[in-house]
Amino acid sequence: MLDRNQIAQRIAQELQDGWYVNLGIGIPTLVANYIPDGIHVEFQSENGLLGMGPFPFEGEEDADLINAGKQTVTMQKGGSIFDSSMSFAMIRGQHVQLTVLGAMEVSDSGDIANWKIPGKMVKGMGGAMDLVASADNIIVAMSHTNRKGQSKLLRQCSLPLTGVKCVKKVVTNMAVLDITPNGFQLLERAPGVSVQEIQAATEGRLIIEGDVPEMQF
Amino acid sequence: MLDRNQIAQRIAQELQDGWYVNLGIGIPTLVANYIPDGIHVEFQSENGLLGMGPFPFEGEEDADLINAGKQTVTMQKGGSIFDSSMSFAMIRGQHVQLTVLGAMEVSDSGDIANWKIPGKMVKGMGGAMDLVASADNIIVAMSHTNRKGQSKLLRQCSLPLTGVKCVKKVVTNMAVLDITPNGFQLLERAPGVSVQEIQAATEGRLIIEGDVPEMQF
Amino acid sequence: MNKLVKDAKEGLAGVKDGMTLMLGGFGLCGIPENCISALVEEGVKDLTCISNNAGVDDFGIGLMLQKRQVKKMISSYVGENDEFERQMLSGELEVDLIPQGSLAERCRAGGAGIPAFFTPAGYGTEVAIGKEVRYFDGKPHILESALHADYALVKAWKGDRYGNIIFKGTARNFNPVMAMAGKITVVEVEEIVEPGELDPNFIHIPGVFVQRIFQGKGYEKRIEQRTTRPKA
Amino acid sequence: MNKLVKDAKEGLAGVKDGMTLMLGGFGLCGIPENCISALVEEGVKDLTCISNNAGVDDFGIGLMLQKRQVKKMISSYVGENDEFERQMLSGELEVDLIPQGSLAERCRAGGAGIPAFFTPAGYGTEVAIGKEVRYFDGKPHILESALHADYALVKAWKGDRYGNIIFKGTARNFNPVMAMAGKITVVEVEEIVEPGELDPNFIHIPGVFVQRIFQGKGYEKRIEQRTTRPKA
Repeated sequence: MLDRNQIAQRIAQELQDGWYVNLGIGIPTLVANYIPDGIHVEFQSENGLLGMGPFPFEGEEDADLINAGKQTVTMQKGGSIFDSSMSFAMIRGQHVQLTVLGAMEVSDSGDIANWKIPGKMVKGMGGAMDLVASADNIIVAMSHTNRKGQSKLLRQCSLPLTGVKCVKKVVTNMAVLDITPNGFQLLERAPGVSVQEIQAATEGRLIIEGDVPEMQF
Repeated sequence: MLDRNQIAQRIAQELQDGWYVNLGIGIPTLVANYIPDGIHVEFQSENGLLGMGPFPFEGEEDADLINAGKQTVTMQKGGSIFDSSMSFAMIRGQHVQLTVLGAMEVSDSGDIANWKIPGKMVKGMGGAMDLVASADNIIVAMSHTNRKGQSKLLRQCSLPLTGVKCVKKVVTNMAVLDITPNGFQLLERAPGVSVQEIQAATEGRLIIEGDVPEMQF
Repeated sequence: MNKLVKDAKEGLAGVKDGMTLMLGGFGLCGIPENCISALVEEGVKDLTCISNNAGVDDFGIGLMLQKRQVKKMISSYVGENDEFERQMLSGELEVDLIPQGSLAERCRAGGAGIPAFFTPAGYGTEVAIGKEVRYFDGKPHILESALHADYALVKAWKGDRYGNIIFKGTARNFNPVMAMAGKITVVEVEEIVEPGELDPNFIHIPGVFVQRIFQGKGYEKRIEQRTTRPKA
Repeated sequence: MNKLVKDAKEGLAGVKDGMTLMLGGFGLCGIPENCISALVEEGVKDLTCISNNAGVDDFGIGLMLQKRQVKKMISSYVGENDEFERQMLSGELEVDLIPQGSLAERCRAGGAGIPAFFTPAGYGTEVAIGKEVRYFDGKPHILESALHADYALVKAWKGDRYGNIIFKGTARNFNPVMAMAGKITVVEVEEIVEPGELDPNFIHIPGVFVQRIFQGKGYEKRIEQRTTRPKA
């Protein structure tokens, strides 16, 4: 089973040179730590920042420079600042090549639920609905099962949806899967995890074709 | 009868301190020469300029600073530059208090025709349709009759419309008129012009109440 | 052309119970601190507040929530606020949650005279309930409407008495679109400059959108999530 | 991240007969002079050109009209061009006239993923023919759709190899919204600067919208209406 950092590391292998990328809160944020050599990507933060850099050195925090998680950040050379409508013009207009975000549930047709649990305090969707409805390329980073051991890769989402038929790929602690018209296509297994284990942890339709290789790091 | 400059001068009396104003090509442009003492207004040019100043001194023309008539202009202190979508956000969003423009015909319900004559080369409406559809306060500056002596203040426009029920006031070489639900209300006469002459030159419904004063300059 | 007022109190003259306000800011970054303090002091209530977030318990809009001044919040994300949660769960506070991009675009639309537009965001979710759906290029979109406010409370970096303003860093966020959408837009800045000092090519929001402007004071600029890395 | 190309020819690689192009500029102010020259040289034809104006007989898009490269113009105002008039009246050239504000907003919408929006402009005129009408707040509006282009040809003042650009004076006009709306956006600038030289707070169009950028040369910047006043 992968840990959070390994999930991020595997997702980072998907990055292509010259891409603009929006990373959600949680595991997705860690992707920035594993950019492959020779690949240059720019990070977009939906609160109005392109070319986001690492956290500032202690004592150099700027209250006027934060990311979408409200954390103090820095800017890279060649970055830019803009207002919220321009930020979502980029997102909605599909100028950002990749969005990585977490999820509570993903269905085998690409639906995603990640903002609301009935009966619990609802904090809001933030920019997630715009991101999933707009991006051409959405990768979900999450654990394969929830704390009760139940699958998060479902035939149909049980929680209120964030977006419909939008997720393209899921990277979990157990597997890499594409969303296809016929369900989750199993592409890679986490080191030491068997196809049978993945099958058992996947409630949605799972397509297994030929030998499924282990992930390479 | 007023000349072009006097029409402009009469319209300038309508200006109020602090207004943002868009002036069309022709007579409206001349309004800028007659701003009353103690009144400060800002001129918006729809190609992307607020705080438009007079023409530049000879030799100081800047190809990158023109007005909507493509003439070289200058900027006032406190002016600003913006793109075309922002410019029409101002106009459509009713942040510009007054639009003055010319017309070929105005109807007594406030319709305006000023962009197209069937059978003649059509140059286009430019920003006129946005301006008339958006502004709360539209004054038309024009001659009362055309070259053939026919009234330009009509019951209904005969030419293709630029906008519907939008003109609030008309200032011609003969009169100042408000558009009311019942037609053109005659407010003022040009010096030496009689109510009878105005009536004869007005094809649309004309409301004459009490004594109609002469314009004061 | 002098839009300069003395302070937040003068800037907010005319704000009444039951009005709709827009408040700029993302989290605590770029919020109109002086205006919020003045609202709390004045005690105006039953407000509808349009703001991406609702502050924290003891700062930002949280201060207004503590005094029960807010009837309804229109936001995209409202975490990090216990009193907010209490009022919401008890039904004292009405909450309308809107996707962040739709919120920004609806404010801009309000300022730009666009009454409604189609967006893909929220299709197939509860956000779309009761909204018109239409397909463009085979993709479903929902119709969203413009937002307006009686007052827009905006925090900028510098501005002049014509109302021209510029922002700094990500404190820009929702401030420009809200400045466009207010019937009365009140701007607080860190520094008032003379007309002409701001380069006309680089003014973020032209003065035409602004009705009142004042120099704020005592900015706390609280940081919500102080994240750093050690010096190498 | 290097979007720098050598010149207009390299910038326009892939432009084919029958494509839709957007060209920035208002009159002759802020037009992509180098790109237009390269298009004329390459001889690509049957183009649909979205541009507020169509140049004059011997400059700007007028040069392309002379070589019969344009099948259709989508503009708000097309005067000052005899050859244009001749082609239009003879039916060689198709012309779609659009209110200037709708043209700008339709370009922005194309770039911003808004497929359609309501505007009051053109209601009750021939512009509204065949378009949906809807009332908001008692006022009639028509539904306008987004514009897109295979290539957007943009003239900016300065830019860096990330594609960040800034504009000067009223040469800005339609350039920013068209930069947003191009599938491939090609920018010509008067000066290429190093990344970081442009203040990130004051970049007009972030590089994310730009695919190719080059330093133009030999700018004529012709003035259409030279108006002056005598020195006092």
